[in-house]
Amino acid sequence: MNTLILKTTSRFLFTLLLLLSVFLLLRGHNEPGGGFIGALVAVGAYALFALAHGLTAARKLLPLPPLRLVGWGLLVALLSALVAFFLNKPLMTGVWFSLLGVKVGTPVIFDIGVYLTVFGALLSAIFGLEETADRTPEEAP
Amino acid sequence: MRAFVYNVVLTVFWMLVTESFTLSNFLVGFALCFLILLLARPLFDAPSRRYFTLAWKLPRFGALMLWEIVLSSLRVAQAVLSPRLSIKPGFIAYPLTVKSDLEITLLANLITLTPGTLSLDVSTDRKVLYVHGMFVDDPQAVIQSTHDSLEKAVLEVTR
Amino acid sequence: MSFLEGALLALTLTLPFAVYRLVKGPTLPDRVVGLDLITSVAVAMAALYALLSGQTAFLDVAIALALFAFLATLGLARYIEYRGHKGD
Amino acid sequence: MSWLIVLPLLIPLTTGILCLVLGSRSAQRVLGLVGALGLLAAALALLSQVNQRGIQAVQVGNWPAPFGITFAADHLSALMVLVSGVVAVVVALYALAEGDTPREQQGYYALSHLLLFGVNGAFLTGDLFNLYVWFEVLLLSSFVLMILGGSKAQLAGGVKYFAVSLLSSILFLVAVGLLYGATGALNMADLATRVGSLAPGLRDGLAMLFLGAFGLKAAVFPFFFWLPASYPAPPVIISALFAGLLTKVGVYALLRVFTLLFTQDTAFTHTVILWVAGLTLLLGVLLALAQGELRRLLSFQLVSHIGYMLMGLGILTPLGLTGSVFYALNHMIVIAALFLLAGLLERLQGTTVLVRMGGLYQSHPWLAVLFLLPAFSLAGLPPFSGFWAKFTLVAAGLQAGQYAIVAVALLVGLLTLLSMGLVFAEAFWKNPPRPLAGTPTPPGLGVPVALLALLALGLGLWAEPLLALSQRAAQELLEPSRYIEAVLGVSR
Amino acid sequence: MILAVTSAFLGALLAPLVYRWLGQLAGWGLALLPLGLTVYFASLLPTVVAGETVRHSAAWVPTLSVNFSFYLDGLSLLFALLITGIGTFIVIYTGGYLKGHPDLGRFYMTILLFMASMLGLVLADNIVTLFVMWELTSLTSYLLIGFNHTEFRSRRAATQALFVTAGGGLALLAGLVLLAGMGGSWEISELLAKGEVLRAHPWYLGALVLVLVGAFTKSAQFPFHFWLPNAMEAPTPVSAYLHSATMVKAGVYLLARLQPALGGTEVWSSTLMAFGLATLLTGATLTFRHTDLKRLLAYSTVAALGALVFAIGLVPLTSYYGAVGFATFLLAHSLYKGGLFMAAGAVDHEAGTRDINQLSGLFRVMPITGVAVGLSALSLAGLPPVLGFIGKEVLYLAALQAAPAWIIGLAVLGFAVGATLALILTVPFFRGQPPTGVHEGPPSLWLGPVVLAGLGLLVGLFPGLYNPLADAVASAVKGAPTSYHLKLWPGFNPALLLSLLTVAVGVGLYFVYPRLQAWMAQDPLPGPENAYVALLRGLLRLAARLEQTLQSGSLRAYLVWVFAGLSGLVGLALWRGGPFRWPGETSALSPAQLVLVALMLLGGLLVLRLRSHLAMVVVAGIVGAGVALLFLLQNAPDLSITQFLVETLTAILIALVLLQIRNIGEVPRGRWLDKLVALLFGGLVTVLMLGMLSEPIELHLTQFFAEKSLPEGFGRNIVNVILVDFRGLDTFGEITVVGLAGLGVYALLKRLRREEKP
Amino acid sequence: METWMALLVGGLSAVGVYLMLRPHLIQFLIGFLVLGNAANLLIFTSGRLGSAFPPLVQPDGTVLAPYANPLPQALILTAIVIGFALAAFGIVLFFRAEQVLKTLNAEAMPERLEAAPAPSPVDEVREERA
Amino acid sequence: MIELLVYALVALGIFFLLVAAIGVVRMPDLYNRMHATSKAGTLGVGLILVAVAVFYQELSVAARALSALAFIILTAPVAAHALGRASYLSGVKPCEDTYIDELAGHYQKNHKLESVDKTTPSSPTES
Ligand code: NA
Ligand code: NA
Repeated sequence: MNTLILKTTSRFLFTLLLLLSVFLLLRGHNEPGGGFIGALVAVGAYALFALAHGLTAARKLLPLPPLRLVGWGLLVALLSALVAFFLNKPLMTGVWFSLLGVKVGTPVIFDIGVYLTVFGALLSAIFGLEETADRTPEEAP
Repeated sequence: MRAFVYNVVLTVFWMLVTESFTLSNFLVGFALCFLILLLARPLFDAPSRRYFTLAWKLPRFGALMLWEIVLSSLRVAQAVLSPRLSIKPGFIAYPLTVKSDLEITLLANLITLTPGTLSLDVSTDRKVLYVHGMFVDDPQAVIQSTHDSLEKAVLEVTR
Repeated sequence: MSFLEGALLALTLTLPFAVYRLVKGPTLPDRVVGLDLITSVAVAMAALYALLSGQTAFLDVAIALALFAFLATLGLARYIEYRGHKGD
Repeated sequence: MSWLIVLPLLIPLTTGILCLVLGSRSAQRVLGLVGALGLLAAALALLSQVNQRGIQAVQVGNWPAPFGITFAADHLSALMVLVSGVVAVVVALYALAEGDTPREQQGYYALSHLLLFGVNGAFLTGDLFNLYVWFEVLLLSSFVLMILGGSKAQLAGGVKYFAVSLLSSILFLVAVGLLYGATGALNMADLATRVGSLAPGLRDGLAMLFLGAFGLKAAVFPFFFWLPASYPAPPVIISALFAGLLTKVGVYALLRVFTLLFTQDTAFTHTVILWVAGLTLLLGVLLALAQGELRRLLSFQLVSHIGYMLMGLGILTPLGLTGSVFYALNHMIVIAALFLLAGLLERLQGTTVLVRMGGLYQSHPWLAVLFLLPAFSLAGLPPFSGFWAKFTLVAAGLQAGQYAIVAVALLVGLLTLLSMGLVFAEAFWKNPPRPLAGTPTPPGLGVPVALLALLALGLGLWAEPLLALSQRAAQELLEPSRYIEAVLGVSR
Repeated sequence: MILAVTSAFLGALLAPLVYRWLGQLAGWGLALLPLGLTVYFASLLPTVVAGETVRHSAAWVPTLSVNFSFYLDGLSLLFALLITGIGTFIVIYTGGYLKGHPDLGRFYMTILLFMASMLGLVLADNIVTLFVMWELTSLTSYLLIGFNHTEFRSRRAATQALFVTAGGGLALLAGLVLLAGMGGSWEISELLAKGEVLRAHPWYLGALVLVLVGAFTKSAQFPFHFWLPNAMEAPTPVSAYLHSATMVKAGVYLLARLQPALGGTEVWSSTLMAFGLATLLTGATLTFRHTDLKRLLAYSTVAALGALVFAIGLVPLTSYYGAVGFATFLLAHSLYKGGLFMAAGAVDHEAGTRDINQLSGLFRVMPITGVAVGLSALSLAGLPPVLGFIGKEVLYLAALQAAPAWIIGLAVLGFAVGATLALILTVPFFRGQPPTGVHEGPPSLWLGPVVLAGLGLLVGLFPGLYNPLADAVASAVKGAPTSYHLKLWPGFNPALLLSLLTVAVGVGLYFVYPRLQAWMAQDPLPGPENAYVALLRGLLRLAARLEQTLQSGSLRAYLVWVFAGLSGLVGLALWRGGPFRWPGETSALSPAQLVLVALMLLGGLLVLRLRSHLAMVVVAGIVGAGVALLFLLQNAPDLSITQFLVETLTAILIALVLLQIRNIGEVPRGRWLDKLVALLFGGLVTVLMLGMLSEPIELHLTQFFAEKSLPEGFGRNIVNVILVDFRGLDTFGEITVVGLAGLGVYALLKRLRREEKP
Repeated sequence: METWMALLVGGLSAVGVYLMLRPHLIQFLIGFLVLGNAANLLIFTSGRLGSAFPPLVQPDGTVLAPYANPLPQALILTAIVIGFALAAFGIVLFFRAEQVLKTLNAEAMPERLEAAPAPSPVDEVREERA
Repeated sequence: MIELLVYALVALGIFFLLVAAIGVVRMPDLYNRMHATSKAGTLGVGLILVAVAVFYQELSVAARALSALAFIILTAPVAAHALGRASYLSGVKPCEDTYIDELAGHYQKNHKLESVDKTTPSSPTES
């Protein structure tokens, strides 16, 4: 939709939504939220931006093609699950350590994997459909 | 903008010192740091100082907005709840004086939230804002009052 | 029933109006307006429930909803813009 | 030690992820084969472990059962995993030989390994909800594999496959929810100790719900119609993968659930299973007789023979379950071989419509042998693997006094033979009605088919090892306490 | 013995290599395999004749108590000698008959595989081993009948033979498994000792019927005889070997083998005699329909097989005539029929036709073959001094001892046709002018017929040569030591009279043969083959009908099947479960929640009335939003957020897709059947849910999670800790699903983009 | 009053099934979504209702009771996500099917692109026909 | 005292939401209905959010409640604009009472919007 109002607002909302998304991701272990919810909000951010500014502009705001993110997300999740191997514990056993005073555990890293995977997969769906929609000749009824 | 960056950096420092990374602590820290920066205002150059005036103007703008929303809601309530619908709806073209994207958007959104008017679209050459009004017995009066209150307020914060 | 419980019930009573518009139409945009109203009520309900339960966690529902809901409106608006509303 | 049980998941998962992350197609090819071989090796190691030390269990996340998710490998699971490894290797070889670039670009390798990830997860999990998740993993990968290429037939078949699969997912979900609500448990061993106390109506109703949910995946009557509507559509390698693995997951789940959880009122539940088995057998083979296109025909044969696996379950004796397990293992190999072979024929002749084919006995005698081995095995003729499967089932049925199902089983064997005989006569013996337009066929394509065909023969000539293992699987299934003990770690 | 069978199989598999290596001489080379085996089995003659048996066993599939075990007594030895001995000549014969055929290597392999299987069959002691071999003979026979595979008739005959014999084989399998269960053993030698147990067992009749079906189909007994003449589409070596001398005798062998265990009852003897006689007469009658040499011989084979079955039926009723008659006639028939077939093939090969009406004066150009045919025909006619005469004599003696006169009369009629056929076969050799350009074939073509005919003559002249083995065979069939002095000239007795009568009738029939032939050929009788054809046609028609109704291509129909089937099963289970338990105490929904519940139901119902697709999506949002709000009010914030987000994104996706679809089509109306099915299913879900709620739930999992979430999972949001830690594997699967969906969408859309790029 | 939930779930299931039985794929999809919602409500109810607090551990380590059963919530989250993935894939699949097959009516999508005559062991005429 | 304020805010909020709901039903056409949701609806939600902020008197809670409010104020007009514009473009007719339509005919085929010549109102006081 090519409207000035939407374009201007979406620029602002995009960052806001991304911020909210990261907020929901990182807080998820203690408060409502988590990787999946965070990813959905991030997808919403990109969907909004693509809607207002077009697909090409939205693609520029993403360092990787979305589908590649799926692979990386799964890889992060897998690695977090494998850490336990080195401690001689079963698959996916939570391993916690302190990082700069913040308690970080493999379950949290796993949640980041969830975030990346869901984000990549859904965004690839939205972008894919936007791309085909872009080519549909627009016509007034 | 530089002042804002300073403010944020100081706030992060505050959070590290207090060892609390909550939103509330951020806000407290932000407010504190702002006050400190306010004291140090003369150290900043002219464009940066706009940060401090904006810090004053923005709340005023917000308050105006809230007030307008209340007014408009009451107006709607009156219209909705009166036994006979006493509305005079219509689409009117509102000539814009504001120019930038941000200004136009702010104005349009403000118009939607204020009594009896709802922004529909901006013309492609950005000269006219088409508005749907609930009570447009006198389109020119609507235009004039909008121009006087809302557009002025917008210009105040953006320029 | 406490005041807030009553308030919650009162809030749900706005929903039938929205549902009426949603089902009645007559155009697709009208239905979207109904849906918009439901979203607003949902945000209000989340906030109210945050009061009622004493758990601010429900405020997060309100935040997420407030930011996200209008995406649906935008998506549907785009459909309406290009595909019309005839018969909807 | 505990990692061996999850290795059959981790290997395909890692392979799949690396294929996604790595862009290079040649790297993916190598990975595809290496992953499959690794899976096979892991499966062998797991089986030998289970065979030596009994049922193995691991508590994922190190949370004690029944709170976390338990993975358990008994003989049944380990055998199923092993055969999935065999099918994986064979299909990987076929894919390598075929080298279909567009398909590879759309992520074939990642998808097929993620499919295996789901399949092996389903075989090994000891948690009912977790099983649901694995079903979804393998379903979605199968959806995508089904439509890779996006031909008309694929989309039309894909829509039906997708629609019916959605249904089975929801049914499964509902069944798990109800079972949890009635017992408070999700771990299958935990459930096994609780299901008995449920009200009979609810218990059997739930049993039927599971029969429906898994029966849809296993493609049994009256839930099988989606399979012949969709399996002939995708490229043959994908049909083979599906035919070998997917329905067997449903069969596995039925075997698991109807030996571990629902064994209280076998006069009802297992009689229903026998009816389902009989009708599946008969209708499947009859519909196969009506087919003039090879892959659709094979799809109906696939359906029909699922009935054999249910037959042993319905009989519920050691011999019957031995037969079921052996049949499932044998069938994975045989039907995958036949589907791959159908692909070879399609390449050679440009069609799989039987009346248009012909002349292969003359031109490709070895191909004829490769067809006859699995075809006769499918019909249950000696000395092929299918014979032992059917023989065991027939013996079990007669011993249990289930004469009707035995009669059906024998009749279906005969009709299968007729059907395969007609295929042989049409595709191999007769002269083609008009010159055939085949496409160049890479030389390596016959190798995987030959491997499977020889396996079908080898398992027929030397059935003992696999039969003995199947028998141990059956014994374990009939003694749920062993499984429960291994999972919960306490004897009850 | 195990080695013998295994080496036969291995030798067969090597045949194509040998063929490639030896070329035209391969027939002679390969004949060494059966020859060697013949010698080996002949070396066992003294042992067996002395009344001993040989048994070798190796474990095969111990799990199922299946052994690779073999057992040799008189009966199996006779068969083994026939199989390997005749096999030797057949292989040699093949080398001449199919000289230069492109598929000869394959043929050698298949026919030797057949020989090995047949050998295994007659030697097997384990029931399963026997069955495996049994089916292997069917399979190899299938490939051999279909050797001329480009002809439709060959393919049809092969399929038919396979269908009938393998079908019977399946019945046999069931019967054998029953037998093993009845006798408690998988070894035939052990079962034979338990005859009384078996006959008294309630399963006796069932097992008997199943075994008989197996044996009758294989041995082409009425009403399954039709496949055998059709099988003459095979090359002549096959006809001679499989369809006269060996395979078709497998059924006879089995009956004889099991006679001591199953025989001795009324039903055994009467059934065998009835079917044997019927087959004898059928074969005899249908002989008149043909002028083709091989067809004539095939029907005569059918008749002879009937006679053999008839004989086995007589065994328990007679002192020793039945068993000895069986032993003698069996050998005689194998010798003369094998020879005749090979000779017929030689004639066909040299003269180019098998129609007796077109053959004449052959003796002058093919004297050696002529002699062989003459001698064999004598045996066929049952005339001295050949073995056929002795065999028939003893059979008549047996019949005279145990059968009523009318049966004997019918039997004479049946045997008389043998005499007729003997005339039909020999006359073309001696009457009329020899055809030009026809001459005697190579030795490979006449060696077999000559040796076999010569053997018939030799044993006929000196029956004492065969007597010890015949006694051993008879003992095995009888199940008790039996001996009888075989004589060429038994003196004047009723049997001789019957023989004379037989020949007289036969000669008489020869003179009406042309007229009978013309009459029967123009108006073929409806027979069991018509039933077979009708059965198959019906089967295929049924299949087509089933496909139309069941596999109709309608997704809707498939789904209705699913829901209806499921509802039926669940409903049945609930109904059987007896009185329904209602949930007891439950918690209250607040009024606000009740309003939500009502609105969701209302919204769901209203969706059904809409006539626009996107409107339906939007209105269905009531349900989605209602669920989210219920989650909210039920203290599930994570769920509520997720539900809202997912509903929103779903609506966006649907809108995005519908935006791009031009002709979306009407909203179709529902049908009453759909309503019924939906209501039924919904009702059952409600009932199941009420049943679930009436069960006490144990919250041990929940308590564990609540306790461990913070101290061990380091998270305060229990739901999230479950998701990423307690049940993290679920989530792993779940994100894989999401990732796969992304891949799928990519694959679907990528293709679209590429396609539409100009 | 979980009974109400049983009625609601049953009612929504019926609606969902009815929609899934319509031949149009968009209706099928809506039916699936409704049925999925019903299934989620069912699981939710299976953990029993009547809570007053969300399943969140307070900073002091206690959980305010009666708290909502977190296990069904986690299961539903997984189910929602999976259902969403299925729906998303389905939407695009149907879209693609419409582009290629030119219809969204499942009944109009052919199961076989061509009918192939079955071979017959008894019909000798067929040979000549072919 | 605080409690009373909270209750008052909640009651007012629900009142405005009810107004919006009734408006959505009662108003004669889409454009007028949008007035109801975009104004009364926003205010209703906002009041309840403020009530939450007041009730807890914690900065973090207030921050979250007010940010939710900010989001709504930010998005509601945009949504109304998008929906109203799309509806007008797709031909949703305003009700018959509509007094004036200066937008009519200004949308072009490609959804571009022409402007009309109108004099800018004079600014009353130049600051
Ligand atoms: Na398992
Ligand atoms: Na999740």
